[in-house]
Amino acid sequence: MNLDIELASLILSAFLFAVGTAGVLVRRNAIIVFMCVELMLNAVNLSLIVFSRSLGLEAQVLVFFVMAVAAAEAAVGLAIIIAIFRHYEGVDVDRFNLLRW
Amino acid sequence: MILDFSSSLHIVWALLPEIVVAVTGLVVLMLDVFQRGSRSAPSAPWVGPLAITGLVGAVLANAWLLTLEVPAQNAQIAVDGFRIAMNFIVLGVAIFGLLYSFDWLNREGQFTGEFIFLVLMAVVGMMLLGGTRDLIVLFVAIELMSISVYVLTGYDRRSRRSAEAALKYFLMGAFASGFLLYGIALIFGSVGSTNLSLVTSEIALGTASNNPMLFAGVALLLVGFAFKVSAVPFHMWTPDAYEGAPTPVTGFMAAGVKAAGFAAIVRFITIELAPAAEFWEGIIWWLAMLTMIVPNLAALAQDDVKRMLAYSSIAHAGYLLVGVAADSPLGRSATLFYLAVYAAMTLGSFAIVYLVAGKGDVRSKLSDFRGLGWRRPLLGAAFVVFLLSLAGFPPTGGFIGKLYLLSAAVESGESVLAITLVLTSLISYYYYLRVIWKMYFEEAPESLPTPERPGLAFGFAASIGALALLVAGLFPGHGLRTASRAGEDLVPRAAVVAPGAAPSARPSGQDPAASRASSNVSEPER
Amino acid sequence: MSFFESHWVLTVLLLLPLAGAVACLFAGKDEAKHVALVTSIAAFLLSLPLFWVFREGTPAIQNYVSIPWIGQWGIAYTVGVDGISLLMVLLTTFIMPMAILGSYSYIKRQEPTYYAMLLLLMTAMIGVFIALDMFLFFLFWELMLIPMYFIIGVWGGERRIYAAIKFFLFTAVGSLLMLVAIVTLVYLYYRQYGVVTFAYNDLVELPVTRSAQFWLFSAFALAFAIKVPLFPVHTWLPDAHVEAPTAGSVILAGVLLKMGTYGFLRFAMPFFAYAATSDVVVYTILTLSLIGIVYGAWVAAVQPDAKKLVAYTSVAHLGFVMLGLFALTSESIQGGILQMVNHGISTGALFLLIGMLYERRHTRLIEDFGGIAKVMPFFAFAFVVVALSSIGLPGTNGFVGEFLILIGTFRTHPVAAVIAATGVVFAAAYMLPMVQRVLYGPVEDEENRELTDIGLRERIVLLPALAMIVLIGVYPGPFLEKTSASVDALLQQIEMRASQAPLEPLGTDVRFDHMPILGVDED
Amino acid sequence: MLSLPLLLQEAHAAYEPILPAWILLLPLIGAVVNGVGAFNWRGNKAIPSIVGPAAVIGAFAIVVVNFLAMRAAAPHDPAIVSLWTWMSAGDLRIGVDLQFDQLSMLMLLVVTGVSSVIHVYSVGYMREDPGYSRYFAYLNLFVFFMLILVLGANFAITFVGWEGVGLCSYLLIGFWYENREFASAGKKAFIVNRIGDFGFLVAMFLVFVHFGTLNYETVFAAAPAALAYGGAVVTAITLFLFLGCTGKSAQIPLYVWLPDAMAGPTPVSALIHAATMVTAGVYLVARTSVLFAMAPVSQAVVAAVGAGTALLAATIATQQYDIKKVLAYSTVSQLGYMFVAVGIGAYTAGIFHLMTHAFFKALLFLGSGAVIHAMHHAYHEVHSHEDPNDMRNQGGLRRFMPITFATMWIGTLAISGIFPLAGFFSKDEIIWYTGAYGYGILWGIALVAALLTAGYMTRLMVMTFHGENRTGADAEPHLHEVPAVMWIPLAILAVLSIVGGWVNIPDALPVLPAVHALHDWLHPVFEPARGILEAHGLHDAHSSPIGGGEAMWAGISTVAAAVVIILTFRALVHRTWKPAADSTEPTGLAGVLYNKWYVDELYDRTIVLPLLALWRGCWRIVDAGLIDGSINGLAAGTRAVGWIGSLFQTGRVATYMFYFVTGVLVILATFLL
Repeated sequence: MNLDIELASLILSAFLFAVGTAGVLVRRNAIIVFMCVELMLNAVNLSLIVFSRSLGLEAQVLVFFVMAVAAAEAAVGLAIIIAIFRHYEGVDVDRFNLLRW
Repeated sequence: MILDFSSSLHIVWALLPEIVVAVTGLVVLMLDVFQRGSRSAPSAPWVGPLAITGLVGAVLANAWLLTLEVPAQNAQIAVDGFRIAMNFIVLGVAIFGLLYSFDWLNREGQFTGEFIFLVLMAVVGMMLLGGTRDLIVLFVAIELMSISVYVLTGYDRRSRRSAEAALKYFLMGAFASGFLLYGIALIFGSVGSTNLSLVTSEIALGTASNNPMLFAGVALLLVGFAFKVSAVPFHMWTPDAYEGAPTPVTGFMAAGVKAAGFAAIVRFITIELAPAAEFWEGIIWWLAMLTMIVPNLAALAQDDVKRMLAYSSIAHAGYLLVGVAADSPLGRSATLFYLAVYAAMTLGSFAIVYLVAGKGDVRSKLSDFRGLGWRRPLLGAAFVVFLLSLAGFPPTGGFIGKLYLLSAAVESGESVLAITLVLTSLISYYYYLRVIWKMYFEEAPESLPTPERPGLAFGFAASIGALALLVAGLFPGHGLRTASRAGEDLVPRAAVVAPGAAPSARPSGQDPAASRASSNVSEPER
Repeated sequence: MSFFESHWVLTVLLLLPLAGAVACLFAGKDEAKHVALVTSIAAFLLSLPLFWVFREGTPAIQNYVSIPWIGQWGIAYTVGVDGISLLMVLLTTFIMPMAILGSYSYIKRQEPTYYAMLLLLMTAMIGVFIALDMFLFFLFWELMLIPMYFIIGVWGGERRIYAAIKFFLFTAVGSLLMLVAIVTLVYLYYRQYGVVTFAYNDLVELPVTRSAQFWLFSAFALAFAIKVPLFPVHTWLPDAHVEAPTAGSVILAGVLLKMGTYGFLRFAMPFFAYAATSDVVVYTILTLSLIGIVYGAWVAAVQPDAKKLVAYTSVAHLGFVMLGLFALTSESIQGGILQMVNHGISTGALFLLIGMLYERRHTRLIEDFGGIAKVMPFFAFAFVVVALSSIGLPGTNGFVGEFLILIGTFRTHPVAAVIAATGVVFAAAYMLPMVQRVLYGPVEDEENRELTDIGLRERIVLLPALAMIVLIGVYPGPFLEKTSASVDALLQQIEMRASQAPLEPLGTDVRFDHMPILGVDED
Repeated sequence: MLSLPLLLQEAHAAYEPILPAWILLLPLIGAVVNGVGAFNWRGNKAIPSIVGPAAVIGAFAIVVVNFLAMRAAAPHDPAIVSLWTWMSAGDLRIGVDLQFDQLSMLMLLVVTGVSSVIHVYSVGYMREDPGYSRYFAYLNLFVFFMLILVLGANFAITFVGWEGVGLCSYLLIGFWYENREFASAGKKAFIVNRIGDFGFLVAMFLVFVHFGTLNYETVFAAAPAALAYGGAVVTAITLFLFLGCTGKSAQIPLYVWLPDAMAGPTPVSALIHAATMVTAGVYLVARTSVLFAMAPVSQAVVAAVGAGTALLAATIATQQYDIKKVLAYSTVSQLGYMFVAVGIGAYTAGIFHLMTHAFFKALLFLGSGAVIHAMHHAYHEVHSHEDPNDMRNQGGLRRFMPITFATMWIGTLAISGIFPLAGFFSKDEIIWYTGAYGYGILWGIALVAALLTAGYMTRLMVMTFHGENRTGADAEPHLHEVPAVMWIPLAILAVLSIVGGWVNIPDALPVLPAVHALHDWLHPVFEPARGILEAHGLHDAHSSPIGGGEAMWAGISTVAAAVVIILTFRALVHRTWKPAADSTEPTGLAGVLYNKWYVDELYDRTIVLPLLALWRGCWRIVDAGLIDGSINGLAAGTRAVGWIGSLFQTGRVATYMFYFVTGVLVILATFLL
């Protein structure tokens, strides 16, 4: 029983991505939703690193970019969440339905 | 001048327009940081003109790109007619978007340099999106654009709607980015390179057709783009974000983000991933169908003009997807042309909406447009032009654009798409005409205030926009020629040559007679 | 060569109303109508010499001009007239001054815009009739909708918005599908010859395969049928007619409806001759026309609203025209064309008359009147003459057209002609009761007692129409001579093309034999 | 312009119509002048009084000159005057062509002659009417169209006149348009006539399709060769033509408009609804005699319908109280005779009766007009609203109006066929030929109807002129004779009613000289038709169906008529009628006849009302319901779908993401599964 480590890692990555997606779908707290998104990004990072083992360093470069972008996204995202917290006194995404239909 | 990408400096030259915009943005930001301004006035009165100047500079730089010769297109950035045309469109969107937004910023007392900075950064992202050939750059560009636009959406901090829109857009956008990124990773995993032009042979060899990982990658990449251009069913954020965002931002988003998104789809999906056509053909076809039908129906139910226009802009993504689905030079040219026209009309429409809506963007209901045509005749006339163009009615650019898309669909044998295009346009007539009837057929009650007179920049932008649409409707020859050339002039995959091989000529550098007047339709048997 | 034989007269004719429209916008509230009237009369005077300058006996297109426009797509500004379009152009320029003068006291707000819209409409209508490039044609075809939409929507009656939008959407359904068909036709031409062109003269020579002809013909036919309007897509018409202001109704009935029949004659039939002459199409259209004739008359007969009644009579009259066109005989087609002119004049005049009543009483219900002949004798006279023209009394124009249509139809489809001839009876059954209830009987309503007979301006509006009713009725020769060569050539053309329509796409460079009908007269 | 003697001289060479266009133009000019006058000098009665009659008398004068010229030349072929090309399209060429032959000349004489008399009469009759000028405009216009009808050299031109006279009839019936019923009567006349015109139209189409032309000369010349004798085509053509005739000439089933048409002024009834227009159908059959001769079925239909109408109308006439209604049904009945004549092929007899009928029926109508004029005047003086037309209100008028009384008796005797008045010769000829050509049943009907005619006419005379006056004590002193301008026309017509029959006296009658003037005159016109008939077995039987020769039956019928007159007179002269206001509606058979066999009601219930219901249904159910309903429904449905669709846009991010993920999964599934 010699599971290919790359395949296993890819499956893990996919699993993590799925977990992140599921988290986004089921959680209502905006911050947790956002953290789930971060989880998805990092799941992809895992894949990229696996790929880079055989396919080259480009993927690792991309991973760095992803991390940087994620940081930027976090900064902006948290700012937005703060802004909305001021209006709604809460971060339950289900409550934000002023805009609909 | 001949570009040779073995020299890093030449890469700077190739990126000159983007660099000009980015530098302008940074200068504006710095000015804003070091200037002390009151909260209700622009931090520096001349940041606006400065930004416009920078953008005009970028336009010039972009035009300069046309003069370059590129023997070997092996950089991560393409220097071809398509990119240059996209740059023009995006820069135009930026210039007009800014001109339109000054009135709003002044009215709302929120004229700060960061607004302009964010717009310029988004523009840089958009431009890169239309030009890059590398998945890494693609990801960075798309995030640069998106993050700037998230912030712009929530720019009006006093507004609950703005905040809500920003949060929704941000969460959805980040979520979509995850899928996009996963797609990139899977493609990379399948073909071993992020620079798709270098992996030609891999797919062409035929290993693709039963490669689920590649398929999943392409599909997820497409989903990421579809989200950006708000194609159904990935469009759900659009009406909310568009409605909640400050109205000038909405126009900018609707025009710019969509243009950039389509540029990416055209380049990455239909060109770079052309050998994987079997994967995406069907998807794009269905996206086009759904994106034409669903929002047009939903728009019928809207009584808020801004939200109605939001649905309408989704519908236009559907029309544009027809051009993509045609998957031909004609289709790409049509998409380009329509994007330009669409940008002009959608920017103008949203701008007029905010003018009518008044301070705080409160009056954007249909009933608030009653009697507008008689109270503000010029504004009304301009709006009529924009709406008719959106509806695709002659003699406006919108009509020519739709005709262009239609001929692309017919040429590719996509008659179902063609007929859906016209039938959904028909549905759209109703809600566009409804605005016109409110404006002209119904009297304004006394209680309804007359919209204030627009400022000089607004007036200039609106008149140029409306006139341009009419000119594009009546004398589209030049525009069509340009679009046709640009649509055919995408760096082809086959043009990638090994270093040291004989330079191949760029299509656009060829004898102009090659694109003679009658050759707008490509070879019939593709 | 005089100006009127030259290439430019049509272009000037096209631009003149446009310039007038702009002038109206800048004119004062009270001057706009005068500007519009002068413009329209000038256009009429400009177009009138064409009637005499026109060379009869040749189907060639005259006053032809073609200037490259959108080279990319092979689109050119191509205009010209043959006998058929000449009459339509003249009808337009004839009706417009009447419509404008008839609006003088009817329209009391936003006059400059109103008159600008009327003139814009005029340009579009003339454009439709003279365009010989499918793009140009479509441009004018659609352009005409916008001013009409405004005219109905802004200056119309109570349900004007419903009517305006209904008018717009109905027409748009057809035109959009026609657009697809045009594009397909252009593409087929390109596939055949490798050249992109929207030129009518080119496209008409394309041998379209038989199966494709049916699809394309259907798309064109739908667009035109809605405009005509054929049963059952006629229901926009009563609403639009009733709600439009007088001038709007006059133009709708007088000119706009003719675009449908003209479209069949000019485009749908020669382009897709095989489909147009196939049994299934001919019988379908003949059946619908017959239904239109009979049904239109029936429904008209029970209308309480005078304007609506007249609107339904249009359905019947245009049914006659369609019957004539698709009977495919020289007599019936010429009769159809003449009937287009006749209907424009008579029904236009009827709407003007009803408008005059409406201006005075603000009601159009037939039951609100009665005994009007007593208080408005000249009005009654005009009303009776026009009504008689509408029911096709010999000696009026209506008879000549209907007679030619019926007699021509009888040659190819006798049963259809006999059924259509019952329309003659029904015409009396709807028109005379209205005449009686409006004009005759005692004056019972006190308000009606106060009515003043129509004045000088209104008489001037009506007199040209009355004169034409009698003139065409007794001496239609000059009008028929205009169309005879064009119609004969068209028929030959259709017959030949129908027989030559290929089953399979042909190899490149196979064209229909060239026929002089579409040849351009360069002299 | 050529002088008259010169024209007459030339006429010997060949007949050329003299001033043909002026025959038409004069009445037209009169109509235009009077029409302008109706608007512009409404109060002026002098101009219409002169222009109106003068226009027609002028036309009459030209006609007389032409008649003389034609008689001198005795041409065999018609003279055609082409004015201009009317319609020309494809193979169709229709000229505005006038045909001058013996038949049209005779008709011209009758039309312009009787019209002249009636125009003069109208000057007196209409003098008080505010629409005086308008009246003459219509009347002139009528003459114009009637002349076109008569002169048309092809079917289309005849049709112009055909519909034109219908128009004038419409206008004149509804002349007093402020009375709603009168206006309705005009409308009814027009619509019913249109049904007939439909037949005429279809007949024209058939003719054109089979002959390629509508010109009489060409068609008649080609017909025997082009069409099969008794074939479907010629039968169809003639039957459709006859449908037109039943409308215009008030035959079953379209006769119902004529009695109502009495709403018009009485001179109009005399001119249009007795003497000229209603005979147009007879004229048309005579004109197209070649075609009818080729279609035995149609001939039988024409004759049978004629006979049926003659009898039906005569029965109704016996129970009417309105003096004009009696005359109207009498006219219908007499027209039936004419159709019997032309139906059996006795064309000359038909035209002969047409002519004599024009004289005596015009006389009777004008006489009744005089009565009504006097009655109206009397009632007007005392502000009574009694009906002056109702014979129950009249009676004993002979004392007040002796001239009218005398002339009307002449007319009554003439129409009853009393020797030697005009009606005797013409009616006798018809009855005789009916029997002689072997139409036994029709012959019997014709005889019975003739006796009924004598009966109801006597009843009319008795009720109007004999017995006690029932006008009312206060109105009675105001009754007096009409002015000269009205009684002189009566006198003229009375003379014509006496002598009018002497143009054609059969050989068979003893004592009298045989006169064939009319027969010879019309011979060239009817020769082809007679030829066809004789070739197909028409023969003169020289005895009636039940035996007896012409002279004997002529004697029998005139004696029988005289007996009926005497008996009726004696039976009725002492009877007392209550004035109309006090009378009750007749019951029993009299009631059925009084209500005209309830035909109007029958038409109403079985045709008019169901049609109206159908039309309303078309509008409400099909148009507003089905078509508009489905279209509006489609629009509403689309909007509803849009509204429902927009509900998916819940505003909740989680929902959006759910759709997003669903989309992704669907896409992946399409390939991976």
